[in-house]
Amino acid sequence: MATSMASNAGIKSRGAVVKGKSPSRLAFERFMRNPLAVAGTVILLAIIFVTVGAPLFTHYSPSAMNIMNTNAPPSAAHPLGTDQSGYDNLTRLLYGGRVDLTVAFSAGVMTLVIGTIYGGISGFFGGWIDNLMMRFVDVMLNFPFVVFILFLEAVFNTSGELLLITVVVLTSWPASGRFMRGVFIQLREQDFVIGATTIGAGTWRTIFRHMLPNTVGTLSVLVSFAVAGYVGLEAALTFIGLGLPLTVASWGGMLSDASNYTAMTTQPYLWLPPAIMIVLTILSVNFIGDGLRDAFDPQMRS
Amino acid sequence: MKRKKALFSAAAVMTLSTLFAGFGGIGGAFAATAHRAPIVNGGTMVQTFPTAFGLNFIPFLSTSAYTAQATAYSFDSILRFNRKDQLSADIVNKWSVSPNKLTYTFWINPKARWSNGTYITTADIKLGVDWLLSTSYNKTDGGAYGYLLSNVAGVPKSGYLPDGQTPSGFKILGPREFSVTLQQADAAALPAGLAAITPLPAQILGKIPMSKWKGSAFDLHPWVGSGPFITTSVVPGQSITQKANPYYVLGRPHIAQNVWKVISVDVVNGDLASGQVTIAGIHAIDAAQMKKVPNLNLSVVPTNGFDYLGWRLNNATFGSVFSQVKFRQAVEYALNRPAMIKALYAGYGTVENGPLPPINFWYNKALNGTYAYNPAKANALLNSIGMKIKNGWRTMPNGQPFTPTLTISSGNATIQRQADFIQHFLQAVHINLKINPPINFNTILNQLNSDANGKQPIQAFLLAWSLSNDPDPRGLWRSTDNLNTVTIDWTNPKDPAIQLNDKLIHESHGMAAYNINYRIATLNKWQALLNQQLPENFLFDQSTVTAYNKNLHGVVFTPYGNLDPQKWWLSTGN
Amino acid sequence: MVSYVIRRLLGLIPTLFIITVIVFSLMHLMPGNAFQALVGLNPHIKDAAKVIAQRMANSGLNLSWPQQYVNWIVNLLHGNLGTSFEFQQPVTTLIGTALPNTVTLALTAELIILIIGIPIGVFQANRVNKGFDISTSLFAVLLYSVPGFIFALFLIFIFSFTLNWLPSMGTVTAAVPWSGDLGDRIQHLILPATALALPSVAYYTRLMRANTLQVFFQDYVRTARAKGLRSGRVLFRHVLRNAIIPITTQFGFDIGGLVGGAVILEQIFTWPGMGELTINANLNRDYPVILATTLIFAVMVLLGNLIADILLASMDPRVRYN
Amino acid sequence: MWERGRPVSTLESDLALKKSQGKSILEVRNVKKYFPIMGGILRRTVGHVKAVDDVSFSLPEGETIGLVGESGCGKSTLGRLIMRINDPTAGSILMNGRDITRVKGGQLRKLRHDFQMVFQDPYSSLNPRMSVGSLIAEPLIVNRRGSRSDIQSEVVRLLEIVGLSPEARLRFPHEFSGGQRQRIAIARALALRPKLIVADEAVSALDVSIQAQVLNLLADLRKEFGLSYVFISHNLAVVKHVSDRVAVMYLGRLVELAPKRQLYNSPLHPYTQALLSAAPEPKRHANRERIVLVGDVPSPAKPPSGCAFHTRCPKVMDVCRSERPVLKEYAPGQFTACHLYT
Repeated sequence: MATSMASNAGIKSRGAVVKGKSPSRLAFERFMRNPLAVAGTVILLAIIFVTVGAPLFTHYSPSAMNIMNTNAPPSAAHPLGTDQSGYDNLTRLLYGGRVDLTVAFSAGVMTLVIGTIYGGISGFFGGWIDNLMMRFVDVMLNFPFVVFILFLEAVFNTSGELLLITVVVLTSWPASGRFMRGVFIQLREQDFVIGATTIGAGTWRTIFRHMLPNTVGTLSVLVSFAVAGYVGLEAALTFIGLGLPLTVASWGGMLSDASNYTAMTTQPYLWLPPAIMIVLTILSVNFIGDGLRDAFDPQMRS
Repeated sequence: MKRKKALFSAAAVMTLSTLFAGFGGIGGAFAATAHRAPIVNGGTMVQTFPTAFGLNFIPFLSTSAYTAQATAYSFDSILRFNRKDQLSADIVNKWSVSPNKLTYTFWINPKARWSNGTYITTADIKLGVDWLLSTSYNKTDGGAYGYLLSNVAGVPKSGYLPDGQTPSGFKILGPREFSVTLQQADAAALPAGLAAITPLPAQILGKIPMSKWKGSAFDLHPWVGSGPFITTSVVPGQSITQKANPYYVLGRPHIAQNVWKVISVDVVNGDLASGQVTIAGIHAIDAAQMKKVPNLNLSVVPTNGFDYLGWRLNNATFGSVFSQVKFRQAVEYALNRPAMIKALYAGYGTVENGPLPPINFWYNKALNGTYAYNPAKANALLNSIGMKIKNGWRTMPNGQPFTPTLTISSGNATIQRQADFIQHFLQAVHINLKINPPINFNTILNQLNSDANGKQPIQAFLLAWSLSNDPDPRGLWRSTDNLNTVTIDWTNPKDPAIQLNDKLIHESHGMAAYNINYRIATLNKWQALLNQQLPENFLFDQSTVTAYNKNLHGVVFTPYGNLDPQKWWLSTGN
Repeated sequence: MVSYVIRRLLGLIPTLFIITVIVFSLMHLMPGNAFQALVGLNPHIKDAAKVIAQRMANSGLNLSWPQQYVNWIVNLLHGNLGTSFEFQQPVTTLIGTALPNTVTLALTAELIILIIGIPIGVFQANRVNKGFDISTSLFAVLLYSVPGFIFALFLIFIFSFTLNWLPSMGTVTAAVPWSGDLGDRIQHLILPATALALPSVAYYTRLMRANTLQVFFQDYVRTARAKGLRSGRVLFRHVLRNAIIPITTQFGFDIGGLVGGAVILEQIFTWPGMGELTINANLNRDYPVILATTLIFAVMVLLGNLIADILLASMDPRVRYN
Repeated sequence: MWERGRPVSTLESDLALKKSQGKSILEVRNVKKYFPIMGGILRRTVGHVKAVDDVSFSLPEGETIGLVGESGCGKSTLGRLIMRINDPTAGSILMNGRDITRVKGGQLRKLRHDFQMVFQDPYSSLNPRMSVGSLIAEPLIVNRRGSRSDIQSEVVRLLEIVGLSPEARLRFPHEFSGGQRQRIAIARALALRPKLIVADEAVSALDVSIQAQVLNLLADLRKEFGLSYVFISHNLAVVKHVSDRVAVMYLGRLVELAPKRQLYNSPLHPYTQALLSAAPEPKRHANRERIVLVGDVPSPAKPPSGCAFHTRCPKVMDVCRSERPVLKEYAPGQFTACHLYT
């Protein structure tokens, strides 16, 4: 008698077996229908392409200084001129992007990984574990960035990309940890997670099979916004002298070099390109982030 | 916008002989700006500090160089250095020295008055002396100038006396006459110490215990002074406003108001162009662009200082190479310093081959042209000490790889570029110099300070000194000097060259040095020694480029600063 | 309510305690100290090591860390934050001049954010997917994507360097009769506050638009519309009141964030606030100032969060003090 | 601060238990669930929300008990307590005569084979990122029931049982309607061959026509697999459709427990009467008196003294305000807690 109902309530067979579209697949399709998100992706890929493939676009090496040709205005040989060390500015711009993107992406991913693990443990187990872990997050959230970066610089006797990534991650994970805790607490109360327990799934299965896959949307949105934020942060820190060494090619560094009255008013070729690259990168990543959010959470779309 | 790091600055000293002999090595070389129009009184001029200033304005108290600059406008010392870099009359207009060179007698200018009109007396001088030697002053962090009077008779070894106690060497001989007796004769005693005695207003500060001076109302805002401009208001972190002192001993200033404003070096050019700032130092690299600004004049004067590349001679890893004179000479030949000056300072700088800049009166002209850029000679020298080339890079004489590292401070792009260039040129002679990521300046100091065993990570470093009026090598160059240990490391007492160095320095300020020719000869010998030994690799001296509004006249630009503000004036209209 | 606030305030204490302990330890693990820079390089101090030791003793730096920390806490409870090594001023004096500047800047920025961000967001939602909405939304993303310091550079370039309309630095004009007048101060505030506010304006606009849209589709709004209420009335009576709740929370969180964000802009605008004080103190190992600025930043952030929670609780009857 | 007055006698619940016949699949004994309320500066416990306050009943094998009451009366909490999703504050739950109240960890996981749950919202009870096939297979995989191919064929069988085609296993929950999803959820619950299913508002999120289909499916499955149900719903009509006995809850307490027919035809408790009069019942006589309850449901944090219902009861007496009524049998098999009948 149970089978008799198949005709009116079940999905009718359409001959060949049709495989369903997974939510990720659907999200991807929605993403690809969003013109801004696609534009953002294209721009970002283009930026990655020109930075990673920098040697294809310039035959200068980023470390080939020409002390006899410093502060040169734009010319055919140097479309953006040369800097005070005689480096080709276009070359520095392209190679500098590598540094910016490396810092932003690795810091973004690491922050999220740490945040997810920390927030996941805190949110899933709750109780005193959660309480203790969140108190620690409170402390870290209020921890002064400047103290941290100067401390690490002084103690490890170094500065550079690795230190910058470390500092960014050390100061940013608490926020993502707290956020992910909220996500996990919300998930923990979802019927399908409770349901997983009632069918006898263990803790780890519940976390990895049921909870984590359902954070993918949130995570990808968070990563994209984090990356956008860190591109700006790297530039800002380098700009005020707390980030990368000034001779390392980076967009923040180039901007910092050119951020004085004389350069700004008379040499726009020095500061406009890095400023545009920074803004363009952040903009494209933000478009992607928006697109991801709309794709994963279609109800939010207006 | 960026953090600009102040370079090391060391107070060096000027000897007496200049004064009496009347030699003016540089006088006239940096003439005052021409003025044909009649002088106008009044107006406001704006000068700048690149970063925030300290808030203690009692003389000698602040450790901030900017505060000291503002304080110097409000309080004159008894004698001043004129545009020829000679000591000349200020609050004191007459002085004499006893035949044994131990007692100096001074007479206060009868016209010397405080800005409120009362006359400056020996009581004010005494207060200034007591202050420099007081426990309160010397026990605070600002007490860095107690040494100025440490040679005065009656000053204990500790260098200070109880508050208000006057040393036996200081005697009041009348309301306008006093004398100072020294413990030992010293050719540099007057310019190195006594000239800096600064009268303090006994009518005000005499009524407050010295222990309460710091942070007192007068300290935060000194409303009475003896200098050309008296502070009228202080906005912490932003500006100090000063008005002309009508009773200034050297004549009432033409300009009615002087403002010191904190303006970042990156913005200052714009404010100069718009006229919001009257006079300010600018980056040499911007000079060409600033020259085009219609309402600005530029002045370029050499600075009395030097940049250098230091090596830790006691370094555990590579010290055996660093301490070889021929290695350091090879480095000196390997560096194309004129090219570096052109790239770093748009050509506004001077190559230096010794511890004194060529503009200095005491400079040994025989040093000119030594160590011209010559990579072949550098290679020959390196070969001669057994540094063979293996896989393109030179090795230690024992065949070990030679990979010294250079440590530089963060936050200063110019220093980092300098390092880049040095690396570039040393690579050309097959020296594989690596540049460490820049680190905090304080960390560098700390590591240099505690490097007795050569185990600290610093192997080579870039630093700069700015000297003041007289190049007394004491304090920095003697093997026993603390600063030598820290920042030069040329201290091995068994090295005959170092023994000679110490002997020459000692002779340059002894009794015999009261003879100017003797002193010149000694200092020349000393410079030649350092030129040959190169305890460090002397690089160059960056010129000071000052931009100022065309309506500002009468400024005296010298390597020691812009002098005689009381004679500056502002024309109206533009 | 009162007990909630008191409880939250008491809850701040352990957090602050731990933060200061960590900062205290880090500070002392940093190589170098203030006196080495001040004394170590004076060529005329004969026995620098001894003098440094003496100075350290005078400042209590020769004691063990726990003892130093206890001393600091005891002094703090007496309202004494110590004396800056670098400036030779009581730290309270330094903070007293720096903090109001930073707070003024942050609050002005906050005001700009609210005045511009909320109405635009609401109007966007009201005309959703129309020309105004799409163009301003795009513009908002653009604004949001420009880091504050790049804004600052553009603003200085345009309004100070090129047009010469507004000052690019400081809080007052020096040496003019109107120095420090309200108008003078406002003139100086405009550029830094705008640079600080603009990225957040974009963020608030987006947030407000999303909130408003969300509320639009709630049943009670549909009901209100169905009852035939005019759309303006629906907007203000029903939508705004509910859509503004998350904004309020964000507002509180931002107080701390803006103060932190001001650090970079203060450098650019030579704004004599906490940022400059903090960075200088850290570079110069000015321990008392480092501790005090850390404490104040932490208190600002924590208070901001507290205010956010209280606002949220008082505006949304569903949230009560748990 | 547990209880202001005397401790509540367990007598009445014992009575209720004794009356149940046959072998009990589930026994709920004096179960309480109190959630602490924190307050004051030191965040001490200042009171409790008594979500479930001393509830007892038993469920014979193969029978369905319906739990009804307004939202917030504690019926869902009771369901979760039975499922051991939450732990009771006091009392015990017996499954097949075995006390499972304190069982934890692996042992509990093994016991869970016997009782499964169907949730209210089929949209949130199925992991959206798993295909239907893996959702239904999961209980089998987790509990290692057979080889991969065994499990696959079992999944197909389960899909057929709940009336879905085998192709459905390749699809994702979002591709199905609410009713279909609830069938998937039922298939998943059935996978382990449980003896008891707690259905928490299992059909209330569905359209009325679909409700009937799902209810029929549940009824069919009960016959086919000998299932017992705890059927939680606020909908009296639905409960009537599926239940053998019905328990009415008010503010965490049982106010009436009776066989279906008796409860619907001659409710004793004024609250039950009010509920029934408010429920739309097409078959009822049109002239039936309609009892309208006045006032709000009191907060479970501060339940009224005596009979919790006295604040809204149309037949309130003085004794109701002070004395708590005890659940007693007033008609055969029909228990109620009301002073009207003492």
